[in-house]
Amino acid sequence: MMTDVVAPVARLSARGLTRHFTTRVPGRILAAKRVTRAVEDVSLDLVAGRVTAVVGESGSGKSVLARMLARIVTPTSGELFLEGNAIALRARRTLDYAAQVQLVLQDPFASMNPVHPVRHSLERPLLIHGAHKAEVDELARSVLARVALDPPDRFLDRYPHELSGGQLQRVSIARALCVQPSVLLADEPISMLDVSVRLGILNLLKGLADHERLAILYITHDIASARYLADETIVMYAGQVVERSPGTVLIDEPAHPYTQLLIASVPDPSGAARVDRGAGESRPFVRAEEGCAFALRCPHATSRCRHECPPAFVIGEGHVSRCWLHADQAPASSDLATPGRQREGEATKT
Amino acid sequence: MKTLRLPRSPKVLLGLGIVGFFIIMTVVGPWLAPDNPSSTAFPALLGPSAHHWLGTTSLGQDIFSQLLVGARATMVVALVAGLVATLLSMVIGVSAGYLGGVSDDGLSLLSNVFLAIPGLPLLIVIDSYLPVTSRSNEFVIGLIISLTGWAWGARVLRAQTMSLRNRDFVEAARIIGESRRRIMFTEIAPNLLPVLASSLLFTVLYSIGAYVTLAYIGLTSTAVWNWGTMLYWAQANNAPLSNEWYWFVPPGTCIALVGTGLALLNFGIDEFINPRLRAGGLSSRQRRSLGLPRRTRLGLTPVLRPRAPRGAPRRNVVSS
Amino acid sequence: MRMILRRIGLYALTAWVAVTVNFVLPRLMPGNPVQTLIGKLTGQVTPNEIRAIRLSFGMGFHEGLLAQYGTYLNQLAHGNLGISITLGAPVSSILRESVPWTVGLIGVSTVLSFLIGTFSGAILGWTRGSRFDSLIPTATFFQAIPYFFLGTVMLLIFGSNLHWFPVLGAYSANVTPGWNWAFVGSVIRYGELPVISIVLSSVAGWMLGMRNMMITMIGEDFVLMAVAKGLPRRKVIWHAARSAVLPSIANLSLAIGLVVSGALLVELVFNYPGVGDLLLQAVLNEDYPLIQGIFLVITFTVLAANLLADLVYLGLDPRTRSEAAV
Amino acid sequence: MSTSRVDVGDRLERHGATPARESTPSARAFVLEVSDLSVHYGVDANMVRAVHDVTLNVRRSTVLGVAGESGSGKSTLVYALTRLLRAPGVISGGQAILNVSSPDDPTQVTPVNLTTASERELRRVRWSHVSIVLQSALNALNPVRRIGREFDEVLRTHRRSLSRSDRRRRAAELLALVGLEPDRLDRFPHELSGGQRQRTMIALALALDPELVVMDEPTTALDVVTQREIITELAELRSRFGFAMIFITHDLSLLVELADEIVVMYAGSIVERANAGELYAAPRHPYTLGLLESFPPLHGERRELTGIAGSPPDLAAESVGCSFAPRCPFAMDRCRAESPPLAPLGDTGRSVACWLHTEHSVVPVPAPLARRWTVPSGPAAPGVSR
Repeated sequence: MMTDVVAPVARLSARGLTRHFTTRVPGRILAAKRVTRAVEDVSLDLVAGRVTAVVGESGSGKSVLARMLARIVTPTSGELFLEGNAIALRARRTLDYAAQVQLVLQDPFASMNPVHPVRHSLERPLLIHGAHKAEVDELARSVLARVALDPPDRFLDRYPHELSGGQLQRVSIARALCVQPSVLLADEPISMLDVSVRLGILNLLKGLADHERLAILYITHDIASARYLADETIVMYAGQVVERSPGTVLIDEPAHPYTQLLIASVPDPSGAARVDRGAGESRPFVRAEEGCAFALRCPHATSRCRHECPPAFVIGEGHVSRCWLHADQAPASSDLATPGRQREGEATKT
Repeated sequence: MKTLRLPRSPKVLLGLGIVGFFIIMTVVGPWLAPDNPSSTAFPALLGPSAHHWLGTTSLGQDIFSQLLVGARATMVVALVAGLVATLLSMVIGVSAGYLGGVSDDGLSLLSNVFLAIPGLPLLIVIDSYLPVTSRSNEFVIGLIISLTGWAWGARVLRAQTMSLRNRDFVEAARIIGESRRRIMFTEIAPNLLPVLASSLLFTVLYSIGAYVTLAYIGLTSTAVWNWGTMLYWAQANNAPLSNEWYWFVPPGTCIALVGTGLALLNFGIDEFINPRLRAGGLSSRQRRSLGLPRRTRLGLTPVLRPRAPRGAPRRNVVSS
Repeated sequence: MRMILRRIGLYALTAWVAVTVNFVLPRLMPGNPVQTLIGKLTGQVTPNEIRAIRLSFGMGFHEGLLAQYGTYLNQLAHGNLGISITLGAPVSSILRESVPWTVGLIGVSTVLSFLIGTFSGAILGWTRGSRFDSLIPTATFFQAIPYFFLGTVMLLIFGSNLHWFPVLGAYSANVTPGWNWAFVGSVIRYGELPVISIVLSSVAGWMLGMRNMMITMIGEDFVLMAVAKGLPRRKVIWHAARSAVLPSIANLSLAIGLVVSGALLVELVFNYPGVGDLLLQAVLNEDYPLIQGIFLVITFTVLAANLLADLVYLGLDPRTRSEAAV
Repeated sequence: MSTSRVDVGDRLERHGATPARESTPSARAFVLEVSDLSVHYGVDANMVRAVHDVTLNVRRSTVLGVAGESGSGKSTLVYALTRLLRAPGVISGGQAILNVSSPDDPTQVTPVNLTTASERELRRVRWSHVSIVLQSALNALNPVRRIGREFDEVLRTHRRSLSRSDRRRRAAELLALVGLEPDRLDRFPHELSGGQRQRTMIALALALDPELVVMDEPTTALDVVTQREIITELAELRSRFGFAMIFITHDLSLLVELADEIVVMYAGSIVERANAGELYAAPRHPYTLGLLESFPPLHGERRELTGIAGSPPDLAAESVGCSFAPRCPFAMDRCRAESPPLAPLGDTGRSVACWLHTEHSVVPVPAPLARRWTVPSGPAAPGVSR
């Protein structure tokens, strides 16, 4: 359905996506409200054939971001463009959008209905998206083959509890592929799986990007797996993008103190050098009302960090970091500092 | 769909047997009755005998016939009330749980109010205003009982639906573009089946109690034979104080047996819903043959065939 | 705090619903039974009494429905529940005599039943698989027996045949009511059998519920940790039971309604001078003012008991204190 | 720190046990000796063999890492040997011996056979000598109790002589060890963050100065940064107090950093046992190799990795031969017919259960499984006892 474009065109673009949740302050009689800024001003482009990795710890807002992109969660503000066309975010998600953008959830055991066999999970999306009854069996088999569940007969009539985690996650990916999407969002697809089958899933995703030209968003807390896959890497902290770079530049040369801390924390038997880590009792993800979100844990924090939120500074080709340490660099217009690509994308839109 | 497979425990089998027996009695009871339950053709207050298995009343009616005929009205009312109440609780509970927001607030409030009002007194008030013709109609009585008995089920179903609504497989169905209605009926509803079944058992149990009670205090037509009216007449004629046990013990025992059967079935459903309640694998016969203790105590994992330790002269205490 | 306010709001609403049901019901029924009743009564009682009855139903003379409702609420607010047709006395003063008996009987039975049931349920849950398990079918059977039937059987066996307990009434005819030992002793003696009947009927519910929760709790990690800490067995059981009892208490408020319903009939069986016996008389005589008065009093009492149970729960579960639950 | 510990040996003796007064060298060296331990779930046709014939020893003051995936039996193993495994778990063979040392004279060691001990005896060694930290501290702490009560209860049960204020002071001390403020004692578990709860559990585990602490995936539920902080703290605490640890995790790379010795489990059996550094530098079992290759590296060239093909085995099914054979790239006919025993690998001090490494194997060992290593200067000697 897509004609091949020479320049990498963003299939799904987000501009300034923001999501705030209001929660009641517990224990108060009068409903005092507290605003949680789950995602704040995130922009990204998902490009055909490329894997964009979003790395963050729990509470960083990465899952909410994926749900906004899948339009399961409505953004508080921001814009979405599918194939360059602006999406009306207040309106209901159309079936057409579901056919373009699919989301794979984290827990393969929970994301399959225990009362239905695998067949149901695959035939429903096919039927919803206009396949004929006569062909669904054939299509379901072929999509199972695409995720390397061979032979399909062994899996089609199994119930979820009869399959292993890795197999279920493949079924889950197959379910998403049934609708022939152009964008695949994967929310921590390997974190619930056994170590030995994780690479299988990662390689499957990589194959979908390389051979089937899907635009893939890979969300993870495991920065090493991001390094394995990513064509672009984004690090989030407390709802904000703190660092982003093409490829895995930011993993090899982390600039933001949070990215440095994250990398230093990963168990690494090869024993590379360690960076300083924040001292004292680790603090929960409470965002400071003003200033840099990471200031409370940052070993380099100055009074400026505590009072002024840093903008994104360009520190290399497409590499930006939201930290005052880089104040000598030029600030980026938005944290989406991929000028080349964006210009080409806009050119095709007009 | 393997949504509800009851564990084959003795409890469940016994429950099935009891409930099955009374269902058969409901269907064929009136035909099997040897005499017309209202006929006063026999001598009064005969004790149990070959002719009158359960004796006769003070008016000379055959008690055994009353028992057989009375089963039908009792069970019909219980079933009508149980089904209607379960339907009500499903509609209200599931909608509240799935829709959330304002509709949830409203519907939960409604069921909480009905939960807080004591059921029987309300039932008595409503019933006492009913015209006598309606009091003899099993369906009217059943409907009124269901009005006071749906709230508990609605509350349980709401909680269950809410927890299902947030499950990943429901979100996954939403992501592929499944419609709301289909998510309700094909994704969520099958998972609610065990809870629904349990709720049905409870409302039937409640309804039997409520109906029999109404009849016992004379608020249903005394001309309709059910187990409650039998108790009413027995009480009215001071049977308990006159040692005429054969008059009031049989209907009371039948009520208790039906209730026990339903409750036993519910054990099976409970074990299905909450796996921790299932017995842990070993039957008591297996345990005995393996020399294991009758039950496993927490923090004392049983040890099978303790092998003599090799080498060092260590203690060889027989384990518990 | 939020939770308590919400519960109070709920109960206030429930009370209002009950009051309104009382008002609406007679008007909904075909042929307005109250009108019929008053028609029947004309000539039997004084016009003044008829006026009082009409007022308590909100039936002034030529008023619209809303004005009738206003009159009804106003009467209620002044504690005027009308005049009993059969007894010829104000309903409120009749109730003042019988309510204490009921509250005493049901209160004592409920507390006893809850304590015994919860305790034995905890033991049953802990010793699952042991000989005690054979108690479960028996308990299930007792749970299924209607309260009044069990009461009748108890009366027959232990009262009229074995003469272990005095039967019928709340105290011996030989004592004078008042705060004297003879009277109190007699009340206790006469209360024994009714209390035992109610406890026997209701204890199985608590027991089985607690057993299930206990088994569920034993499956939790923190109970296993209590064992791993080398705590004595009684402390381990306490760890599990302390958490397992919470749902029982949460359900207490719901169960009170059921227990009250059942216990009213036990009063009837034992001729106990509480509202149960009164209710039966009222029903048989179609004494609507009395029926309604009893219904309202029972409802208000149950609601008060519910609130008490909620407060206990709040005190026992720290999580509800910080989260805005229910 | 442990002023009031009564001599456990004396107490055990009074209750009919006959402690070995003359401590053997192995008892002095190892805090825990497990031999041929097997565990089943259920005993009938549907029985699941969760652990079979596991033999391992934990040297005093060292960390034994147990690595494995779900279903490998790693958790079952430690729950069984502490007799905490729930029904329908049954220990079907073998034994576990805890060598309890006297606080007055560390050379005096009393072996306690955990697999034959009575409830009373178990209660005496639990927490005083072996304590446990579980994966989810939220579930492991009683939700309706303040943190302080958990400490108080343990101290009151096992340290009778401490007064109420002593116990409170000790609890605050313990929290300080893991970097928590004493005001946390008055909090409920749900009021703490995940990292704080896990720190609380660790402090609680150290309350009685035990000789062995079992950690069942203590950091799996935590973020990497918090995991790093806790691992660092654990290492410091261990060097300060000298307790031994069994650390269970699916994260082999974490173990390589933390553990002295590692056993790798697959389908209920130990497939390889070696010093941590050696295991990482030169794995000998194909599964260990596959597992190490399953972690994408943080440094160096990006290259395609394959992980391990196939799915973990179904333990309920009866299997013939090596349980890893269906997924093994080097599987031979013999592997499918015969299960390899865990055997010493020459005189290297490590063991492996693989036919490729038997002396009489005609097949040459594949190159990835024949890497050489230089013996690192780790704290623990290669751990073979007999």
